[in-house]
Amino acid sequence: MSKPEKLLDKKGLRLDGRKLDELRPIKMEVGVLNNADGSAYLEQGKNKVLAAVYGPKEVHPKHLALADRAILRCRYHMAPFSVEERKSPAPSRREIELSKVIREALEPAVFLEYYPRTAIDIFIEILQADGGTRCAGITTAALALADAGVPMRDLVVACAAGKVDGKLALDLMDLEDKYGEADVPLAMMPGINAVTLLQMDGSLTLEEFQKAVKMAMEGCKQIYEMQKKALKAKYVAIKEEIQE
Amino acid sequence: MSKPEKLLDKKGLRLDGRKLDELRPIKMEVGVLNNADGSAYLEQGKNKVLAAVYGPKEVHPKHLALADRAILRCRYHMAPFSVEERKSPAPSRREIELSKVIREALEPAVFLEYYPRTAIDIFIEILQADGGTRCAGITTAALALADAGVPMRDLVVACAAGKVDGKLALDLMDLEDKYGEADVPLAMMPGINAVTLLQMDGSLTLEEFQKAVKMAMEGCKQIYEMQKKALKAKYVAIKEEIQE
Amino acid sequence: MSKPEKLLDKKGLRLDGRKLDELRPIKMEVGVLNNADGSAYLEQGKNKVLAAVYGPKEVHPKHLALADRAILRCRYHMAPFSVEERKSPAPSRREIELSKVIREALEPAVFLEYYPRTAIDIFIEILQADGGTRCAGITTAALALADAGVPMRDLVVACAAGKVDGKLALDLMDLEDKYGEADVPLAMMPGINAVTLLQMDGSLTLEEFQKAVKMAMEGCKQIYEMQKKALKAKYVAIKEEIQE
Amino acid sequence: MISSIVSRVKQKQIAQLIAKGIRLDGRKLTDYREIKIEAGIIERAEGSARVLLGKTQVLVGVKIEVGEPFPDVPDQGVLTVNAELVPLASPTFEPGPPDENSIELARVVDRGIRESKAIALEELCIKPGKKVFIIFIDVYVLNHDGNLIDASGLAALAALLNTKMYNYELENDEIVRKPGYTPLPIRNHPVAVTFGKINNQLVVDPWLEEEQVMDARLTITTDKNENICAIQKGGSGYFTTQQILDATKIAKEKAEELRKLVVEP
Amino acid sequence: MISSIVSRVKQKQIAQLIAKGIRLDGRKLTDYREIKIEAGIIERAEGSARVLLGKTQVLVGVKIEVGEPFPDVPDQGVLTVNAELVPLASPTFEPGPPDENSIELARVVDRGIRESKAIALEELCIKPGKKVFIIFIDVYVLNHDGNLIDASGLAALAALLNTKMYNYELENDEIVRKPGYTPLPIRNHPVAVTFGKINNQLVVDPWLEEEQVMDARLTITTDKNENICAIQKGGSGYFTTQQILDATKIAKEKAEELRKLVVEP
Amino acid sequence: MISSIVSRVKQKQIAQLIAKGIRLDGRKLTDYREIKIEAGIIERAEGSARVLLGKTQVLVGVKIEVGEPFPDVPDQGVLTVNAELVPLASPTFEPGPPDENSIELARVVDRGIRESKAIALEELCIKPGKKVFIIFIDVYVLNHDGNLIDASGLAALAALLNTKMYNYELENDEIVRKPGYTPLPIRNHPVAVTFGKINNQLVVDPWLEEEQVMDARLTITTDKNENICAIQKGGSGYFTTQQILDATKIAKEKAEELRKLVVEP
Repeated sequence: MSKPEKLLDKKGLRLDGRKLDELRPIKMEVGVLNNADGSAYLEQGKNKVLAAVYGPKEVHPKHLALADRAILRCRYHMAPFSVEERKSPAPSRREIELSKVIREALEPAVFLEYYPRTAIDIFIEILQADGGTRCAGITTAALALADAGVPMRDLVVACAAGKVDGKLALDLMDLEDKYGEADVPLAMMPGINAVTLLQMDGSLTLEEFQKAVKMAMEGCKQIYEMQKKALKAKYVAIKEEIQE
Repeated sequence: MSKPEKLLDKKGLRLDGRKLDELRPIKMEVGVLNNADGSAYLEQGKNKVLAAVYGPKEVHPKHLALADRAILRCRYHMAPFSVEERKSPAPSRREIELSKVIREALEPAVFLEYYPRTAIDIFIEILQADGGTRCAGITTAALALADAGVPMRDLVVACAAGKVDGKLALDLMDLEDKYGEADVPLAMMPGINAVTLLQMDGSLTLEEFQKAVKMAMEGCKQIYEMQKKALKAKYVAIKEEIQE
Repeated sequence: MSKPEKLLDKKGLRLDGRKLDELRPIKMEVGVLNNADGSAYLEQGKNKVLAAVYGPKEVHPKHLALADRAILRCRYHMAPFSVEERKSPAPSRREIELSKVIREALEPAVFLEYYPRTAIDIFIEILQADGGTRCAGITTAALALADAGVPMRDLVVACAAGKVDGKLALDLMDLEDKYGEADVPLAMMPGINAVTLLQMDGSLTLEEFQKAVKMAMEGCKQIYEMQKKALKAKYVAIKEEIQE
Repeated sequence: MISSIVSRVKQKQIAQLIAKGIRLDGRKLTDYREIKIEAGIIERAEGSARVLLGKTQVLVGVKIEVGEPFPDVPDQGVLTVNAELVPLASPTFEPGPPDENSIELARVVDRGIRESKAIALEELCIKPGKKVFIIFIDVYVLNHDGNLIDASGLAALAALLNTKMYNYELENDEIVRKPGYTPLPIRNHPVAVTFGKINNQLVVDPWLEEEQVMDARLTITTDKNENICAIQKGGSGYFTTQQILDATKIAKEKAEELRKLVVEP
Repeated sequence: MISSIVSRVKQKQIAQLIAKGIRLDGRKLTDYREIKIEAGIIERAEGSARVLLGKTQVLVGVKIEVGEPFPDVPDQGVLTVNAELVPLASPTFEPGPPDENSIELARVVDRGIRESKAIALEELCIKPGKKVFIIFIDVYVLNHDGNLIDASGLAALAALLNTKMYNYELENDEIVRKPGYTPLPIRNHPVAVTFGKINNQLVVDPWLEEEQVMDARLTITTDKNENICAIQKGGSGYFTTQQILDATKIAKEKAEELRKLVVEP
Repeated sequence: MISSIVSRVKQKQIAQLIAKGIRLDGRKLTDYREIKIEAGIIERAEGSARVLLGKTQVLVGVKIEVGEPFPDVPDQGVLTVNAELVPLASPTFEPGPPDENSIELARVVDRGIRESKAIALEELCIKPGKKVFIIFIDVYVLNHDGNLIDASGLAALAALLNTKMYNYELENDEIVRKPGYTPLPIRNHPVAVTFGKINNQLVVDPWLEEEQVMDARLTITTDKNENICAIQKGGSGYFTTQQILDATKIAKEKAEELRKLVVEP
């Protein structure tokens, strides 16, 4: 994908026709895989993300287990065909860093102390990538954790804001991320105003950054409502199944 | 080695002068290595193959051991100088696949249940390769297992049949394998008519395939007799040594 | 660095102005790192070497521990920026060999039997390399072992002699090592006349070799005095600290 | 491959049913599970397809890049098949480099495509000896409920049939993209049919519960001309000659049924 | 991140002190430890610097080589940052390939330099699409006593400012060295300021004892124009919005102080 | 390197015998075990040889390929020595990448060949800076009964002397094979002689039982001009100066004997 001349048109609309503070279309589904203890699927624009949770389960080797709580492990991984140039399936340095920050974004939400000496594994697979996959991964993984019945303080939800052609914009897609001026991915537990992931790259004044954080949080809150709806949909479906 | 014009001459003889249903010259020797619990050496045409067996022995790490039987492990490996272009000594994907199918070809023969909580290791080294090394490896490994005193239902023996210049042929050598139309490697326990390895690549009609299987089995039976002779030779030698 | 026309000038002096039997300027300091149980820093010409010792400590996994003595482990490692062309931080074959011979040069000095079931780790980092880093590494590691309070038969000290432009010379620097005729690195415990490392490459007559060994030993003895002084300096410093 | 008491009970149960020609999930011995094929679901990939075989779920993506040919076939494109048993698909899959199971899976899928000459590799040469197209087929197992080989083979074929290449011209040996796309030249349609041997009987399309108790596995890949192009025996048991011959016949019939699902949907 | 009883006691002690605005080592909440910077200590490297931040000790070496540019930016030099947590620096560091901690460290240092456009990469192109200079920044941690990010970032900046490139001319597309050296073109001065959150309060420059008990970590990198160019949250806790905004303001001030130590010493 | 009681008994026994100048297998202190050398046994390799040193068995294959020279010696061929301690040779060898023992073995063999200038690498240049011949020497240990270094060194020398290169001409910088073969240009004949130190005495050619109880190992490689070209001390013990000087003299004599077995058989 080569660089577009402009990221905003005359009316201030974005390449895909969105307004500056508008999210991409989002679709979520909970409980999509059979073997996992919990799972979820999410589409956000062209991003397609699958997450699965296994656990709480035994830890091997045993000396890695903790006496007073579960260990949370996380792997963020991109399918080789998820991006423009085929990606080697071996984990890249970027994937290793993202696995770490995603784990640390989810960890504050989980009551790990309920399951001493166990492990909870989160696997995130990016099937198609179009910018903002770490945020999409967190949103999806939180649903999978809930689906697995792992007790949490709140759902974790993530969204980025950034700056394109001089304006702050919500939920950047790949071209905006690549050719824009800044990107601020943020994850939070909206119920308790806790920011659990925050990264930034690019260039922003303090004032712009402050606004970008606010914008990302607004995006998070919208997605949070969708998360709750998706979870409800699954349990309604189960209920109907039982009543049939 | 470039492509020969023809694989069969006017008389229907093959590049090395063999008839279609003729095996390459085969030489076997049992008990050729000192440190191994069992070992064997085989030459089949230009193939030179060495196999060693260690075990039954303790398993490390212990959690890999099975309570009701031994685990069988197998490594098929080619020496760097065994082929036209030097091969890196790191195991290739091909070697990993062949290690698996060879293990699964030998496993049906071994009374693994006699040795719970142990491991039996089979190491096959291809010192020189000229087509059909997986079959040669199985034939050699079975001798090494017998030499190690591992109890078996029957010896396992392997041989390929294939199609060259439109004709079915036994025991393909490298050029025939590479430029022929199909290759069907097969391993069996002749005493109980049990096929323990079967692979195929190329293109055969059902009828041709049926004939190829029969041809490969005939080859197996001939090699089986040689295996028994080689084992006997070793024990006669030992007996003589004792009587001296 | 391209090849110099000559390694010795008309007066028989070397590229850095040294006489044939002259060591490079050497600086040592003991106890330079906080986390290690023992540490030392050495400059020998342009070589800059840091060594740290951790242990005696528990062994993981446990089955590697020995019932009657400690295991000694050693890693010799070069910083990527220590040499002319950036070196990949992954251990090279050269570094793996040197780690082994350095461990075996230090092992004769350590009373390993005092600490059964434990491990002692030696880490040597070459921050800048200018020839003779294995010797400099041994000299530094011995100081770090002493600083860690590991009981030893004697200090180990190392120095090379070699042949440049037809003459035997002490303590070769990189250009002399690369373009000279031979290099003989040697480590010893001077107190008990025990040679604990000896390597050689190049070409020497038996007589030349004999002289080179003697020359290297003389170099060792000079450096040995510096080692003792450096250790004393540290304990004087501690004593003063306590008395303050 | 099964040790615990619980498993032995299930093993016995499965075996007894099969002796009567019935399977635990109600299928007949030569029935496949329900199959769903969706092609073109990954827009970023040049080709893609997802196959649901019962609860087994496999996604295949095809990527095309420019690279060097192998020295011994300088005028042919390169085919590369890779399989990832990603850990979200099963509690038995571990993260890490491909193990023997994923390598075998990739190589069996590769063999079917390569030996049937499904892709006209000779049409994928850009400049002989220097530049050719490389076709990457990535098999991504998303849920493992048995018979990964057949599901992966079907998904690979569906993805290949769905693959588009951009048009180009050569200018000074450099590729210059032109408007439009052409389908990848596909000449054959290999289809794998896998058998499990349980209690000395063959069952088609073994699912996970059957795989856990079966003695051996046999995969027979046939092409659209009804020739066999690839075979793979797996597992620690054996087959009789008769079983092999029976299997080839059933495989031919079943492959024909499956092929229709992919080729003329 | 702490389980034993001893640690809990220390955790409590640290937390109680911080509630009073005091730290275990006597610093105020926004104080850095003593900082020493020595540049140019590795003559073999094109640039180098050692930073002592209290007892934390980091050595950075810069090497320059000639290589190929990335295809999407054919006219720019390449920046590569690598961090080694060598085992002599801490009992918790293991020999082996980079783990998630050293990768994160390298990438956060990289981001500060890259996003602030500290190096004029466009001036490091030799022949567009073919040959450019590659800048290797190797972060070597020699003693770990906490806050490796700020120490590494400072050492990297000091090393870059100390870096010299040889002069050259192009003859037939080959580099021919000419006498003399030129400084690496450095355009900006990113400085990272890291906060620990302990007992719901922010402390600047957490040392090892504090890192072991803190809930979360926040690093804010600002450039010489007072813009933010990189942020990284770490650790298993969270921050409130207010804490984040407070941190950005403190980071700006602190970065200015630190920048003076490197840029105008 | 030995802990168990049984081993200590054997250790004592070996040591006591050696004090009397006798060895467990009846040899004198400076005797080699029986040596058999077979050259040319791997037809696929450009050169090969198998050496039996008592029950120690080593196979060496030489392969020649075309590749790029090292930048600092653009007009010389490349020598690469690799050693595989394949697991069929000993219960102590593990499958996997080369460990420190196989790397040391390869590097000691390499040093003897390289430092004695045994191969005329300058004659293996095809096009300076671009194309040279690469000589791969692969040491393959088939049975380990002690003193792998001497056996491997002998096998490598025998294989090199047995190596044939195809004739060629250069046409447009491409190699065109011509009929016939030429021997590899071998200029020197390095031979390694290894000593074990047991009970403070030197023994030549230690076998496995001796290796298990010896304190240290010393290998001295001399060339056909009686110069020393490589030395390697191994093991966790030490040598006195006198022992080293004694060893060099014995090594010279023994090497002469061994050299005759390879060079003029």
